[in-house]
Amino acid sequence: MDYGPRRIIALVREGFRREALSSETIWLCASCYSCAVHCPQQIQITDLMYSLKREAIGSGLYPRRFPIPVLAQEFFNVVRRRGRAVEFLVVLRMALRTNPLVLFKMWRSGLDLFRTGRLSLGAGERVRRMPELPREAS
Amino acid sequence: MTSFNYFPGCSLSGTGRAYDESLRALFRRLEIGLKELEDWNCCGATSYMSIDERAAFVLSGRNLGLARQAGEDDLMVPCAACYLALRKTQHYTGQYPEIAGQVRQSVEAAGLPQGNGVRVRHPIEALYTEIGPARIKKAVVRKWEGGKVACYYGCQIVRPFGDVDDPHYPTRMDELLRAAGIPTVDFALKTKCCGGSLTGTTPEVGKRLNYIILKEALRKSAAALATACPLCQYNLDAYQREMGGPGERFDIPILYFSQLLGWALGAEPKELGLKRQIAGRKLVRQWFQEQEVATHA
Amino acid sequence: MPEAFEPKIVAIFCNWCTYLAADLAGTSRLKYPPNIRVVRVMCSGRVDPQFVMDAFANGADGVLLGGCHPGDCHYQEGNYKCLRRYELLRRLLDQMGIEPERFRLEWISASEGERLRATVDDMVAKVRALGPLRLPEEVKAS
Amino acid sequence: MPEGIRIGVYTCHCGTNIAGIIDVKDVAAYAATLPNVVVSRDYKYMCSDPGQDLVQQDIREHNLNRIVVASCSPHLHEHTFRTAVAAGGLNPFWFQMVNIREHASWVHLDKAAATLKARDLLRAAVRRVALHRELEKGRVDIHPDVLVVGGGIAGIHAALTLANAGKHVYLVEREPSIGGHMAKFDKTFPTLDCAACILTPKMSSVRAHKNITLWSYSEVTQVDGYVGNYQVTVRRRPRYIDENLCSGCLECIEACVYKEGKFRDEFDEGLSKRKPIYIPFPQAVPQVPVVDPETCIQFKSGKCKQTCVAACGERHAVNLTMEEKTEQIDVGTIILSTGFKTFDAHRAPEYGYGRYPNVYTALEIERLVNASGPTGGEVVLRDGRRPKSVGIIHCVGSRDEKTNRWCSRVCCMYSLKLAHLVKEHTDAEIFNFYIDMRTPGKGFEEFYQKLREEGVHFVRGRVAEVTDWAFDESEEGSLVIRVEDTLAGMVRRIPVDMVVLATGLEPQPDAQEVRRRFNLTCSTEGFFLERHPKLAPVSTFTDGIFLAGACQGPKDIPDTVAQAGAAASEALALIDAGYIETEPNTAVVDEEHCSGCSTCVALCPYSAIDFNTEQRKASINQAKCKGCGTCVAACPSGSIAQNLFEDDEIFAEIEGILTYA
Repeated sequence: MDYGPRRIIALVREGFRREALSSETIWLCASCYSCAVHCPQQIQITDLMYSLKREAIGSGLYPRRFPIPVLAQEFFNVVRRRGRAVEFLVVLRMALRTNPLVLFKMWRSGLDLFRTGRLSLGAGERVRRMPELPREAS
Repeated sequence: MTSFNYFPGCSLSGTGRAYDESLRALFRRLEIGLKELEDWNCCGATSYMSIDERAAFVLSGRNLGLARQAGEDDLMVPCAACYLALRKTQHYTGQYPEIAGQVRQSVEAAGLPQGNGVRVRHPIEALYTEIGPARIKKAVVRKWEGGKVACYYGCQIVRPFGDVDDPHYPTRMDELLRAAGIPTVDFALKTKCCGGSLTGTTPEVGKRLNYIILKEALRKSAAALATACPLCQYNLDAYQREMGGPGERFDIPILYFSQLLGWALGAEPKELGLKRQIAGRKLVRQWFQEQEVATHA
Repeated sequence: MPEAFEPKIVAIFCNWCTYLAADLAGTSRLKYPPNIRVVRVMCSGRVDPQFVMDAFANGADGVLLGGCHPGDCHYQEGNYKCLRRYELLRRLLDQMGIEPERFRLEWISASEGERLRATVDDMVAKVRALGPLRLPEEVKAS
Repeated sequence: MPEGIRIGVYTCHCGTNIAGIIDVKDVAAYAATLPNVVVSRDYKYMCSDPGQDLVQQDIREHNLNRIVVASCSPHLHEHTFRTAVAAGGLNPFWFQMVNIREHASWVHLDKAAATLKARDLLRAAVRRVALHRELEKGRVDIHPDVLVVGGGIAGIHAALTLANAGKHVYLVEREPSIGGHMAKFDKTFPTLDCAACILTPKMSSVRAHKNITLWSYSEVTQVDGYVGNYQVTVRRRPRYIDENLCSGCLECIEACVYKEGKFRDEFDEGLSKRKPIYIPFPQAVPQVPVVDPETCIQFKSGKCKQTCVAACGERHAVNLTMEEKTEQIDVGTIILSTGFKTFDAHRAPEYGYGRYPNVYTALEIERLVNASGPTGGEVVLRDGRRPKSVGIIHCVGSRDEKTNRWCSRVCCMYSLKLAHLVKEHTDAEIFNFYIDMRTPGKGFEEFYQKLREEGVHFVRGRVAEVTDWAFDESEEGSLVIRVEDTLAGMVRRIPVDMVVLATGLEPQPDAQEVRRRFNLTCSTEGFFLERHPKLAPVSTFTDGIFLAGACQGPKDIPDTVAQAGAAASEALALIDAGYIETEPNTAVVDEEHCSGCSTCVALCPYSAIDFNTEQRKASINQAKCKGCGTCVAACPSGSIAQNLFEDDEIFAEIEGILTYA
């Protein structure tokens, strides 16, 4: 974590946009909402992080080879095409875009999942009435 | 309460398949139906929300509309991320007219009713309030002889939009398991984050979080963890062998609370997806072997 | 462009609760639209239905009555008397074609500056949306 | 319109408070054009001496007979200007005040609209004031006796001040002994005075004072009447020991069939056990035990050997059949000093209070460090160990949107005090975790400096959680405090043996009921509201009722005592004057027009309306009428008028507002 949430908020308040948006911190927020239920000022820190993430992607300031924003984009793309997420496809595409070598590292857990019947390749994982879903990024 | 609408979510047909199987088995034993929503879509959770907030709310809005159309006031949502996304959508549409307008518009365009009044429920909360520990206790037909369990609630089911339990120190899963004769330990990390998708993307961050959770559970002499979220289960289970430091090797079963409850209430082990465990397989086989189901007079 | 309609609202507040709430809104520097004019009475029980009629007849677009919460009246139960008269008067005004949004009774205690602000905001917005009050000729003040 | 009305209008700038938003020159020029207005001026500060002189001079020079001042709220300066008008030789009620500050310049941003509003309000006042009649204030005699409710340090000090001035005081305390929270403390900040050494002599003085009637274990249940003449009902719960017969030997406690304490000791915050018959603490006043019927065998089963009764012997002070008593008293003034309650630490679950035995509240530690406390002043954990490290968490239940928003004012300082005392008793390593250190008081900052020199750690950061989660062996068996150290810029884990939660101050749980009983107002957070935060800090909106201590808001002992003294002086000022002038805004019946329907009689909450059945006419007792005006609005024949709020005056005001000039 390069800044810590308190510093991120300080950067935003002070108007250091580039520093805030290009930080890794915002992508390391896993949305556990622990901060949101602790904050004595009831600041919705998770939502703040979300909006910074969107802003970072919109302005292209996100760290390029950092896998988390790439995962988010690929997740979004798969859902846009199929209406549902297929874990296998999302991870595969993320790996191809960041560092394909990680696929080799992942063989072991892939095999585990396959053996235990937990690896869905996505056949049939698709919403039928796709026009009812949002199509383009808004 | 004889049946619920049921929203499994994407993970429950992949890595979280055992959660889906064991929940269905458990509710069959309780004679409560689960009616899967027809043509449900992604809830618009974390990763999606990071790209497009409006579309995320619209996705959830459609699911809520589907639930309303399917009848029943309640929608059972076992996946923590889906539970939070649906609840958050309702919360924000209630609070912000702008979001409400966007959701209303697209749900209308899909020819669906508005799902604001649908009560989104997590199975732990529903089991606790609709059935209750006392009735669970009466319904137990198998005696648990496995080890103590650390109840790991994870983050999203207890956080700001839900009503599963106290956000800092929930106890309902513990109470349900104890009612089923399964001892639990006082576990301070029960709501700490497992890292979510970070465990896959930035393992140096995610694995550390999971390592801490496992280590503390062992320190409290738990023999297994019980989870209520497909991602928590996956992270703790699938990455477990990579987690230990030098000379440190974990092999702890990471179960769904529904597998434990289902077994105690008499579901067949094969109905509960127990063969899908990656870590602690030996213990799982030992604990969950066929045991004669006691019949009550 | 025609000038936007700015309603005039006469507020009659009791001395001990709602008038003080308006004072508190002031000391807290809360902001609300300048459309209301406050008339002070000691107790909302003092509000004679004729005051309300007089205000409407003389061109008020709305009348807001403010008193202490039930059970909190400085004079024990004047606010209940006010409530009774309010209910009667509301029906009468309704028959005269005066919309219910134009005549309100609110319980606002001395500590509720924020509630006062919200009430004024809401009432001004609603009356503004209704437009100027058009009274039948026979009830207008001569 | 009466003849010969000559009005002077004065628009106040209030520095820039009004003039910053409202164009006061415009308003003053506009007022000059209104009918009957002879003089219209604007001035920087109307409430100042030169401002008031201006009015008086104009009255003389321009022969004015009505005055309008447009400035702040009448709650602030109506009295000031009425006095000025009277000094100018006019009837003080030939005056009307216009509130263009609280109700206009402070709440609006649009300058033109605010100025227009000020014009409207002035026009209304000019119309109204022309109708004002000459009025006289009423007079009410003040009964010299005083009621003080609540026997903490505030009530004790107020009662003694009044009693020393020769007034009779009834001091009513809910608990079995007076002393309040202060009696639980060992030392007081920042001087580290022994709390008992400064409090107990005052408690004894209360007991011994011939002018004080002390009713402990009692509560005020009803208050009737008005300033100068309050009738108060006090419920005296049975303590089952006759105060007049008891010698305070405490042998009944010794003799109880319970050989050891078995029930939660409230005074020790549950850190020790007491018997069903007990005295809250050794220095209690009155020095009389009390029997708790919830736990006493005799009350539960009726089958006790009653060894307490036997032990008392011939004195017969123990009387288990004692019944509740009700007392009726007349007093002229009342001082409320009902105190506060501390925040319930269970409401901050992240700090583990109630879950981890070694998490304590500050009040519990006060008892532990107290030489007469449950451990005789030994600071030990529940398992008897002496803590080697202690973390004190500030702002628990303060400055938190989830619980209480306000700063409780005393916690920083008492945390420093406890840090010092615990260190002194145990030589433990002490950590304070704070959001901001707030030490505004005489000697407070110096005390903070002293603590830093003593080697106490101060970590700036609000603690995230207290957990028993051990990261490695060094944390095993400890409570771990997780906090972001915002000065050093890192997240820390600090293992400690003992955690102290500096819980904040809250209104008493029954503050709302008490408020209703005494006809008071509460501020947003629930403490009793003073009449004015600066100019009338111990008065309330009900004449003759004053506030002292933390029931008005969190405060420390010096401020509490100062306020208690102030409340006592306010009461004394009324008593020594002998009477109070009352507002003339009473209702009067025009008997000629009274139709004798008697509708009004039942409406009056004060039974101030007499009905003459022979003549079939109503009349209003001016001493009893409090001037609400409810009967006026209800009179079908329109024959009741309220002084200062006559129908014509209010119509003039409404029409004035709405008439476009």
